Amino acid sequence: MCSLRGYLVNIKTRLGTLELANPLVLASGTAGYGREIAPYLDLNRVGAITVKGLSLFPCSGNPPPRIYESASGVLNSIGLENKGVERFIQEDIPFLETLSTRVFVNIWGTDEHSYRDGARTLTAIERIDGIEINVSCPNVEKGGASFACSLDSLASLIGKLRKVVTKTLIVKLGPMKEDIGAVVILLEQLGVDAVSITNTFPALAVNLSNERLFFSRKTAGLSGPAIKPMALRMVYEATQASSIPCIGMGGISSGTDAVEFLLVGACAVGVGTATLKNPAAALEILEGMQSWMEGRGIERIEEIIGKAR
Amino acid sequence: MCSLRGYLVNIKTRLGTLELANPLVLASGTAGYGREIAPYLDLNRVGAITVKGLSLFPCSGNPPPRIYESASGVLNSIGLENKGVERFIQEDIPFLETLSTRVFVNIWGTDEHSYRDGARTLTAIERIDGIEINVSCPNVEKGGASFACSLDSLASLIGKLRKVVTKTLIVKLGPMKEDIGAVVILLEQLGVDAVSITNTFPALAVNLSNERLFFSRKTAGLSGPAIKPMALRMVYEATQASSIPCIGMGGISSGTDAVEFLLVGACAVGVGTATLKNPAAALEILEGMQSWMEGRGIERIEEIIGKAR
Amino acid sequence: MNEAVITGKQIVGNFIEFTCTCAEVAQHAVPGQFVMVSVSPTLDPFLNRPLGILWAKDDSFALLFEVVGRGTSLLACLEKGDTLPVLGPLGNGYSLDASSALLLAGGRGVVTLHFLARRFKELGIPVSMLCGVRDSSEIMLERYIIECESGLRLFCCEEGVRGLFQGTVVDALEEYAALHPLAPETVIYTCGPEGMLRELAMHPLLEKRRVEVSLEALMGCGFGVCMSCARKSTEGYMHICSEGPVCALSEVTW
Amino acid sequence: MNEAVITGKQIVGNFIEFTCTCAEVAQHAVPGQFVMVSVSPTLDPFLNRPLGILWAKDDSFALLFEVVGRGTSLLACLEKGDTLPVLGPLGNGYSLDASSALLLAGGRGVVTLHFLARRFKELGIPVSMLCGVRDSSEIMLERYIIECESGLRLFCCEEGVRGLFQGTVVDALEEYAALHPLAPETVIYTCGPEGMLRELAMHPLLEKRRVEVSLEALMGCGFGVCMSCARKSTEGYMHICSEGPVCALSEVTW
Ligand SMILES: Cc1cc2nc3c(=O)[nH]c(=O)nc-3n(C[C@H](O)[C@H](O)[C@H](O)COP(=O)(O)OP(=O)(O)OC[C@H]3O[C@@H](n4cnc5c(N)ncnc54)[C@H](O)[C@@H]3O)c2cc1C
Ligand SMILES: Cc1cc2nc3c(=O)[nH]c(=O)nc-3n(C[C@H](O)[C@H](O)[C@H](O)COP(=O)(O)OP(=O)(O)OC[C@H]3O[C@@H](n4cnc5c(N)ncnc54)[C@H](O)[C@@H]3O)c2cc1C
Ligand SMILES: Cc1cc2nc3c(=O)[nH]c(=O)nc-3n(C[C@H](O)[C@H](O)[C@H](O)COP(=O)(O)O)c2cc1C
Ligand SMILES: Cc1cc2nc3c(=O)[nH]c(=O)nc-3n(C[C@H](O)[C@H](O)[C@H](O)COP(=O)(O)O)c2cc1C
Ligand code: FES
Ligand code: FES
Repeated sequence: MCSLRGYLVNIKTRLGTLELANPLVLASGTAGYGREIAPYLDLNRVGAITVKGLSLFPCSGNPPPRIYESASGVLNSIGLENKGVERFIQEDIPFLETLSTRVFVNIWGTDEHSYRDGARTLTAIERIDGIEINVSCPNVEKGGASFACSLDSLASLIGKLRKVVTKTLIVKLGPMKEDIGAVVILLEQLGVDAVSITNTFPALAVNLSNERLFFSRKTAGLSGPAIKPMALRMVYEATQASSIPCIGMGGISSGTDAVEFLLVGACAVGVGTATLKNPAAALEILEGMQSWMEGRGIERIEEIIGKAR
Repeated sequence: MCSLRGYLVNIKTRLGTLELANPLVLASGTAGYGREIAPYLDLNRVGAITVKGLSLFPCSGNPPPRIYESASGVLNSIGLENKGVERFIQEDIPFLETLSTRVFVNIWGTDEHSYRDGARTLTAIERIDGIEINVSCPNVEKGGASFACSLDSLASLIGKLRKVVTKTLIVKLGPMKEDIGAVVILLEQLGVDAVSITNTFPALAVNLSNERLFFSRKTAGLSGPAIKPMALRMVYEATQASSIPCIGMGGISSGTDAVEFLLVGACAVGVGTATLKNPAAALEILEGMQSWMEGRGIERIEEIIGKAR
Repeated sequence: MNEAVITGKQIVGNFIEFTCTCAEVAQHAVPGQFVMVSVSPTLDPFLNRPLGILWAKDDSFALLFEVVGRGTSLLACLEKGDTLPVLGPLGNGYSLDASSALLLAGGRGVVTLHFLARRFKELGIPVSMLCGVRDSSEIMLERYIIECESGLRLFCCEEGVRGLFQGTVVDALEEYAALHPLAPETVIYTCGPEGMLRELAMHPLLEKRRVEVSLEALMGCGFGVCMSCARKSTEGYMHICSEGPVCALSEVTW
Repeated sequence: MNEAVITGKQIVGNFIEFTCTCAEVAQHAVPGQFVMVSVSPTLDPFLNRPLGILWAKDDSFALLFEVVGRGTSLLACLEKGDTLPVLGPLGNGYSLDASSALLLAGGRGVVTLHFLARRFKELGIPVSMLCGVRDSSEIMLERYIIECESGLRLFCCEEGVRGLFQGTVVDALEEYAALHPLAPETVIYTCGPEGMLRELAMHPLLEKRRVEVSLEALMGCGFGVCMSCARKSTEGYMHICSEGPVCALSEVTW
């Protein structure tokens, strides 16, 4: 009955010209390359999967420890470990080709060239629907965070990527020095199709047993329910400032959390840390969202996107 | 026995030339003007009390609702309601005069003049040991947040205040656009005695029952355990960049939380939201901190301040 | 914070009643006061929840709460023998200097008025009590109406339920007043949902009378330090936890 | 996630043993695997905790865990009848193709080796088991040593305890090997604290032998998506949850 009722609400959503069957997106870094999560979650039932951040060449990531738990949150310092674009194409694209869901590939580089070369190779793969540019990872020395430090360097990078990316181009933002409104206006002008907001927040943990910093790279990125109120503010401000489609994320762990992001202006929602706790979280969130909408007599998801002002 | 053991650890600390009997400071806005919390907590046992942010003239604050609970955190939009400097001096200083603990007064203004006039009046009150300048409240239109937006405006304000404040001058910082290291270096150069880090983080909540933003001023400030990892990072970066004494705060709710702030470089710690849950929280945190130090055979608090690098 | 020990638990529809032992709270509590209750031993949810005191006697007191959200759901999982950290009693209570009293309760507003009625009964002061609920899911609240010798008790429900007066507390009040004109010295005490209080505030029957109301507000601390619980009053904002929860109905603005 | 129902709880010193019913977990579990256990229904602590499987049979399985921090303290509060959300069984198990086995357990490392010994006993494979603990507070772990017909069982304690071999598992191993030279085909299985594993990795007695080890790491997900559980190995980083927890001792670097 539940699933039958589900069909009463039209939950199709769009990111620019790309249609998603529903607004639930698996966030990058918490769903592996797809195959790892498949035994626990029917990937064809989410709107899209975003694979772990890829770089042109494999990257071994940071030394352990890589994860720390804080109040209602998680700090990670994975350091963007990944198998690189080539191995991903060989090992994972065949599996992803068996799916009907949207596939986004998150990428990062150490300079404009490596971003561009990665993007160029991936945009040629038919199965890939969107390329998400991570300019906000706090966990690697040159993980692109520097690109978000000034509007100029961001414009330069994204301008070049827009030229090579023929798929839906998504830019993933995190907390930045620049005003988020100014950033999304710029990205819209550059022809970016959508933004993902937000990446993790720079944070730090202490190891009380040896009285030293917990992570070898000192700072790490905070995610999970703890950051939700800050992520909501960022999504609100970004969608107020421009009409660029936004995938809202940060601490979503229930159907009503997802509704909140839609209400402040996101047209899709990402689920990250909640997937670590429960691999099927995205589907439970989707169901919770739908039943909230049904309970309110909402027929189409557009009725609530950006309604809370 | 517990209290006897307590005396084995020397927990005296200093903010510049000012000595505190212990590092526990009641943060501004969660201890009223002192009298309100006195029935629940022996004020002479904390290192210092910081009273609710005062402005030159009384301020009625924001319309309700003013508080919202998020995962391990609290959003507040009190809007700096306060009775103004004059009434505070009349109604509360007599009570504060009966105490032996340090008294800090947190102030804010809408322009340089109102800050300066408030500071001038308060610095003349003998009982007041320190004046904490709030340049980081996200909850009022002109609550000083603008002063933290550029190093120039901050320098101009603090330069003027340093001239009139004869007491310990503390600047309270929050999340800012400017690099926190650059800010504390500037403040040190301006002769500021200490900094308090951090104020709340800009955030937002949604009211699901009416599908609107929860707070009338839209954004509100996030505090509580949720923000601790971000606060630790800020304190670490500030105390790495300069040697200005730092009162670290943000989500402290246990003795080991306090220890973590000391380890990353704070020489005193503030307790805010935890006091709302338990008015005696600061004392329990103090005891927890002491017994952690005793368990480790630490004799003086200086042994751990800034040890985690 | 004090540690109260739960000595009894009763499920009353969507409400839970806890009887607790805690001398510090019980011995000082007066009708109209509340406690702040810790709902979780973890860091989430972080804040305490305000709950009115249903009664207090010797070393015991009771709470009656509606399960409405995260905090009250967690509370509802506690069992006999568990400890409940509580802070209180807090706020000011109803004044007890009436020579006769009429209590008007709406929904969970019955909690503090139940305690008040008990106290009046002990003091030998005549008290009548009208209590109303929205629908049949709440009719078990009837048991909290105190029977007094001289006074009337009436339980009403907006939804039609056999054997119950159909209507709101305000309807019942009108009916009642038509039959038993309110004595001039009768003090009115009320607690209930905003809509009901607002209606009472405008009601001609209560005009120029002494009416005490107990208010609710979202609370951060419950003991007067955070200024979260502000509510518009005739003199700017009042703080419900420290200047209330009981105040004169005439002080409230709508 | 599956819902396991706790059907038994036993306090074993600073350890808790839960017997649970959950067919999905129990029917697929093999020795060496673990489950991710939800420790709180609230949002804090947020992540699940990895716990090895002590045994599994029909629709039941058991966990044995040490109370060391926030999560395990919350777990320890659960009682018979409570439900425990679990994900699993996860990771790869020990290989069962030995013709004779020697099990070396340190502390809580006994958990998965207990399951392995049971399985070997069922399979009729000769197994000896040495288990060591730090001090007398852990001697109740002795009950988890499985008695096998042909094999030896030995429980040792670093602290002197009357009637127990005094020393570490490595000391015991040396003593044992001096009396009963290890047959060349005996496969060694081990699980325990880092220090012990490291010592074994360097030990001449185990040189050129097949040694399987079960490792621990801080985990985010437990099912291979987050890359939190990386550990240096001979081929760069290995991920303990998906490429382990059991692997060849020779693959681990120190
Ligand atoms: C002085 C006072 C006395 C009270 N006495 C009782 C009582 O005796 N019995 C009883 O059932 N309830 C009483 N309440 C209301 C009770 O505090 C709330 O129902 C409770 O805090 C909700 O907590 P929650 O976590 O379950 O809900 P949440 O998940 O926090 O919120 C669910 C809903 O409850 C509302 N709510 C949350 N906090 C409060 C609050 N402080 N006051 C009013 N509404 C709130 C929210 O707006 C929301 O609509 C009293 C409130 C006050 C201020
Ligand atoms: C595959 C695997 C199987 C395990 N099986 C068992 C078992 O059968 N019985 C048992 O008692 N314990 C087992 N552990 C360890 C157990 O997971 C941790 O003790 C537990 O997660 C601590 O949770 P906490 O919240 O109580 O501690 P926390 O408060 O999170 O931390 C307390 C201490 O425990 C350490 N710790 C935290 N998480 C882990 C972890 N994932 N692995 C190792 N240490 C950790 C921390 O570094 C810290 O020193 C296993 C761990 C792994 C990886
Ligand atoms: C373990 C982990 C790994 C992550 N890896 C990436 C990554 O590779 N690329 C990226 O853009 N974001 C990465 N993120 C950020 C998430 O995609 C997401 O933006 C963030 O965690 C906030 O959402 P959440 O609170 O739902 O997790 C990672 C997050 C976590 C917790
Ligand atoms: C209800 C409330 C009121 C506050 N009022 C003030 C204030 O008036 N001035 C100020 O500088 N900070 C104010 N703060 C911020 C706190 O002093 C503190 O910096 C912040 O909450 C982080 O610490 P915490 O997590 O321990 O609360 C307030 C915080 C809360 C929760
Ligand atoms: S709730 Fe904090 S002042 Fe009333
Ligand atoms: S714990 Fe997530 S990959 Fe191993």
